[in-house]
Amino acid sequence: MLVVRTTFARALQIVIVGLFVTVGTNLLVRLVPGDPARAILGEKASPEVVRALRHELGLDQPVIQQIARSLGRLVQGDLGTSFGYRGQEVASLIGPGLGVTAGLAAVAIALSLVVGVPGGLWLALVRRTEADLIGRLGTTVLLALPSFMAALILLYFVSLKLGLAPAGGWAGSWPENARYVWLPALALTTYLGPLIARTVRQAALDAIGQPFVEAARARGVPRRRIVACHVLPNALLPVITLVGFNAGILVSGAVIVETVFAVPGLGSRLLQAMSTRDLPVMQGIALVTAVSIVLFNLLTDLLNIAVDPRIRRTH
Amino acid sequence: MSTEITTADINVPGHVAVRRQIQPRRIELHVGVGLILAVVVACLVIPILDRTDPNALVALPLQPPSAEHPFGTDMVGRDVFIRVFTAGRLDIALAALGVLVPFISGTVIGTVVGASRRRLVDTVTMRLTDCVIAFPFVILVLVIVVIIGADTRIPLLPPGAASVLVAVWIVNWTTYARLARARTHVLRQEDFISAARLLGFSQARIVARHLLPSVWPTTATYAVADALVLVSLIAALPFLGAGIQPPTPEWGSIMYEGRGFLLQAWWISFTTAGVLLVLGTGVMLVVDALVSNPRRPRLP
Amino acid sequence: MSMKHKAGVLLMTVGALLTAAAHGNASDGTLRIGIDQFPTNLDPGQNPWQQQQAIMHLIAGTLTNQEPDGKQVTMGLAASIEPGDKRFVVKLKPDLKFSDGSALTATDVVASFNYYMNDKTNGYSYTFTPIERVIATDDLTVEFELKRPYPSLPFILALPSSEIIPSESIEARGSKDLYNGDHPLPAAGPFQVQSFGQDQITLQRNSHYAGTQPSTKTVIFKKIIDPAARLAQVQGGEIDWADGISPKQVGQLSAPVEVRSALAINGLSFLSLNNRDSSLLSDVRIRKAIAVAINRKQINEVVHAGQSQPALSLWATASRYSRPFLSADPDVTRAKELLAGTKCENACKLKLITSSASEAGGDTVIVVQQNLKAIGIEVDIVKAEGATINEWLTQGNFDLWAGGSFDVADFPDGYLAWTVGQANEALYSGYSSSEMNRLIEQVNMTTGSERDAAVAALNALFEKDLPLVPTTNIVSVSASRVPSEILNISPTMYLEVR
Amino acid sequence: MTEMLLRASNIAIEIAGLELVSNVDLEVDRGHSLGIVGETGSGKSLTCRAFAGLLSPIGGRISSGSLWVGRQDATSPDTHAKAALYGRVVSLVPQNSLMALNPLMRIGTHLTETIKALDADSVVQLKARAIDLLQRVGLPDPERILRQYPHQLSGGMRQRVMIALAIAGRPELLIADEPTTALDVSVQKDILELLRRLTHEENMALILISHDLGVVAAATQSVAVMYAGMVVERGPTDTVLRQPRHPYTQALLKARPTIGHTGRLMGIPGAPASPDTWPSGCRFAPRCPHADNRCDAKVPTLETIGGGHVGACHRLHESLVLDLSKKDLLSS
Repeated sequence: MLVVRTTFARALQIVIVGLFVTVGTNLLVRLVPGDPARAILGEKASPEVVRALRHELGLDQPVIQQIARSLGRLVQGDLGTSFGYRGQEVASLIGPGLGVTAGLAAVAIALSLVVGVPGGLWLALVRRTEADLIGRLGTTVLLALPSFMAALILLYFVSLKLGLAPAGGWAGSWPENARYVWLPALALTTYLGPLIARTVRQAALDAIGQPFVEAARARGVPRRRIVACHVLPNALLPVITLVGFNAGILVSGAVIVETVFAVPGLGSRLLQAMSTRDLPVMQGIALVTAVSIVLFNLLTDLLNIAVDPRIRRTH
Repeated sequence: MSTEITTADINVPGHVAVRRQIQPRRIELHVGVGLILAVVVACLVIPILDRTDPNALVALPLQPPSAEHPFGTDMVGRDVFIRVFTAGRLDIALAALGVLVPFISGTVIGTVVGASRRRLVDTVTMRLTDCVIAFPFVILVLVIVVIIGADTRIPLLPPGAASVLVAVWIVNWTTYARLARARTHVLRQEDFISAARLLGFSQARIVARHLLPSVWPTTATYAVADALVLVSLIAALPFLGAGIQPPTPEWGSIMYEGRGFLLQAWWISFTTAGVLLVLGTGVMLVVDALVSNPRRPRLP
Repeated sequence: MSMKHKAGVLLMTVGALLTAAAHGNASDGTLRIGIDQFPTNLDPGQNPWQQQQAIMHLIAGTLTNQEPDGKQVTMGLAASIEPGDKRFVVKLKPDLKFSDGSALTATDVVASFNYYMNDKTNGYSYTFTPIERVIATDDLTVEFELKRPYPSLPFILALPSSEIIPSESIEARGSKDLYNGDHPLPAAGPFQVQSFGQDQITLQRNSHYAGTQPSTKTVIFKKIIDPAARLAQVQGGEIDWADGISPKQVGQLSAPVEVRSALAINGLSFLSLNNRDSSLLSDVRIRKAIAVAINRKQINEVVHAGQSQPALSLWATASRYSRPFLSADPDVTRAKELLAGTKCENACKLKLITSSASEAGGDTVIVVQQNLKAIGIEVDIVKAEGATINEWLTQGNFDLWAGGSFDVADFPDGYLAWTVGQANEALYSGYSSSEMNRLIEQVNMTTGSERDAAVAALNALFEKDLPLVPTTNIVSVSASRVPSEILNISPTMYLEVR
Repeated sequence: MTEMLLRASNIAIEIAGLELVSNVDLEVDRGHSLGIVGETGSGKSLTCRAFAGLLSPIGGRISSGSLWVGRQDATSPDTHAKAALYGRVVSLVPQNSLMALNPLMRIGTHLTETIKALDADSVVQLKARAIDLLQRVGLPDPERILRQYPHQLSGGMRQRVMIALAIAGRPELLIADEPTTALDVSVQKDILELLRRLTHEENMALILISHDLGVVAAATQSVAVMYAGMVVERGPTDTVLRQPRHPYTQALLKARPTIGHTGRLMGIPGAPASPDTWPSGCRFAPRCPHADNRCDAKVPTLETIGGGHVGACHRLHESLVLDLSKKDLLSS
């Protein structure tokens, strides 16, 4: 069936992407200047000590062998052990960070939908009025605003000036995180929200222009019901694809916003791994993120299949 | 009721209707281009008119905007005004370079792959773009930036520029390739391409003379939006410890350096942000105008 | 009333409610400290970095303790130390216990030092090289047999890298580091680890601690990499102490947050110069011209907001070894005279590298660039992140590096090794002088007036060779919501928690 | 007694300041069926939009004349009263049934929402009423169809659904806008038959818009021929098609292929004029083989020919009758 086929196609993509990312990061990180052993031991360690650690970490082996080894481990579902946190599983190190970033992204998506869908619908209904003009200009300006800038502005006004939110940080557990998550999520919403609003507006206008809306109107279906049952569902369809398409951008945005708000997500893991040249962790983060993005795309595929009866038929 | 009849009835006075459709788009286009030009011209002209070294310590640190220093001074006493507009040259140049190469390579690759009748070529290219797209962009950029390092230089560009550009070139061609391929697949169905095929034109000639001229406007529209994404990305990299490194004036690094002084010297980050926002709004308006749909009926 | 307005009011209400739920502060005996780097483990043999040492300092039970002023050490786990030329006899206090209640005896001391001395990957191995072996003569007595005179040993014994840990833990050590969170290592310092994470480390008062119990019950270290974020959080009450903020940012602090700053007793910011033949700076005249052209006052004002002091000798201003010979003001004329006849007489170009992680370094290079412009030297600033900088330094791929060096107390061994000594030579500056090495050895092995004479000779040689250009003292500026009696930063750059 | 259901007196329709339909006079009585024919762009669909109250979505308005639907002045600004009109008194069967159904909504939901909106009495037995409607339009297995989505039905079935939706409010006048254009010929006939049957059974009036004279001939009692925004000929379907008096109607008939016709098909020379280039005189004049000076100078008005047959041509009373055999046309 279609669901099975879609899942299979995405699963295949995960395998290909996993292979690509593993080999790619392995090759890339070998090119990175800066010695992991030196980064771990500090500048005060003697060259012999550094050599000893390089041997212990397996860094003195040929690159091909190292790639083969990490692929071999990966097949068994093992991301390897960290250089920095020696002896610790990479998976256990990046798991919490992934959870934080996923949580932040989820709240941002939810906020964006809450703001963007009604907003876009409203803009479509008031089109060609001053409100529409201001609304469209607003979304244009917000889209032109990079998320780190939005984060800075929010930090400045909401946290520092108004004291309405903590100036960053993280509680570490839900629901306590709610206090901390909403402002960084809002910063991400400044990008995704307007994007959704514009998509919904455009799709709603498309829907309003469709004969079925006019037909419903002509047979006396009340305006409210037309908006809720005819225009809105059709306007929501492209939003699913849009959110799926933006998963990668959202992760990247989250990584940046995390640094501004000191949220301990994948971003801070990544930066730390970069600075300490913790290759297995870097590789793990790249892999986990890539796979998450593909999985997220699978989710949107399935959602699309679930809500659009036409897809089920045509494929 | 039907769109055909409606549009037939409305569009009989064809150009009247069309004129009305274009009106709002023209305004967006004009305002957008105006905003972009304003920033570009300012970036070109201001560093010529005011020959202050953007790295010179001209006044006390953290001075608020004044007649002498319209955007105030930064945390070491440099003139933010001159820095912002000097930075603009670099950022705009980088965005242009960063867009141009993937635009050309991606469009050509996508068109060739789209026109190709060999499944394998298509599959391999598309899987490759899958991988590059799924690879988190920021991570890839960070890694490439570190590999290429601040030490590799492109003539005329500051340290760090090479790494950013190469990273962007490696990643961004994929989107253009996908767009071009999709467009080519549509065009392939059309009569003039079939006609060219039947006339026995070579594949290369069909791609170069028939497909590319119809494909590039699609990718070019995307390129405009992409340029803005790129400016934002370049400006975001300092927040990740990468990108164009200070003291080279660059919008992102100015804002990044200023972020620690929001409460006592908002002007460092926010004047820069303002200029970037003007440019960004201009680009968005132009994109809007380029892709905007014709007017549609209102919900009664 | 527009929908937008209503939404705004709603947002503000939600925000206010959420903020009202803010949690506790220092009054309940909990200190929350924001720092930028975390140790990846708390194995005393594996923690070379400064911030890691700051945390270790609160946990480690050491034979001696550092005084906050950095000038001397007092007894810690040791009841007495009988120094000798090549043998130190250490008597332990009776009835010492680790935080888990088990007894701490001479066996543990010997096991600890054997572990440190034999571990090839120990970043502090250089502190142990003068030690021949450590033996226990009875339960409370430990003898350090030395290869050469080592008068700084009492200072070394105070370092967290000389922490005494249980011998059972060392024996049980597998492939993993000791102390990686799952099984906190029993410690004999004022605090013990309660939890160890990548973003938060929680310490708890150690009831078995032999010294004075701190009044603080819990210390929470939070990893906040961005200094601006640390500042924002201490101002917002999320943390009680923001470690290492930019001195220029203190203008943004408002009560109850206060500035805490400390000048390092034994630390200096300097321009490290590439003395290798490959660099223009192998010419001592150019090195001296740079030293004269640098405006140290300006660096202090612009970079450190006047919180530091110009550095006028090889040593920190507060160090007992300091002999100022440089000027705080630049002397362009003199610098140009020095350049006469060199390759930089008319113009030359130097590559100045600095770590993107160091804000102070980043600002210093801007001033340096302007200062050297005045004497016709063009400075090409290249920033890169730490690991890359390290690589360039070891390869000699630079002319100038905005760096620094410091040691936790006013003793010369480590500091000299990393500024003008062989360690430095091996790593980056390429400065190699057998005379200097001989003098360093002399300083390290002597005490009293003998050491004073050796230091004077060393200072003179430094002035002549000038392998590096001192700029300012190292200053640490923090922001705090708690009284300095409870938490403060000392000239040793350690956080002192009471 | 005949009851007037719709009366358009001299109405003009304007979009964006441009008059696209002028001087249209039409009437429909209860139980009566009227066909409107014309080329694309003749204003027939716009006129029918006006009747169905659908001008405002495309930015159009009735700029002059009066339009009465039932006992309501449809040009009055009383939106409330007008809302009660559409779907209940007048109902529309749109042309493209695929586009006119919400692709994400089941057929059943389409029906129930319409019943809820139009037929308060049936709300308690929504499903029964929905099934009843589907049965009336001759759809087999209505239970299954209720659960299906529009794309799962064939074109003919969808058009039947559209008709079911249109009659859900028990309207007195059904407007069918090119209801058969998108359908196979065999299905066209069924739909026309269905419309004829329904109007008969429910005593509904019918306005049938088509560019196909055959469709109109088969299903209507009277016919109006439109050209360039004006009604050029009107009368009982039989009369108009057998004895067309206006040169345009004649040309239309000639342009139609008929079985057994062996000669060349006669096209209408030239292209339909566009509103901003409409000639000041007779709008058909530039394409009319019989045009003379009068035609360029003055707009002809509708003149009575007899038996309800009217035409707008300066040479209406001259002998222009073409020799056409319409037998096959009328019986198709």
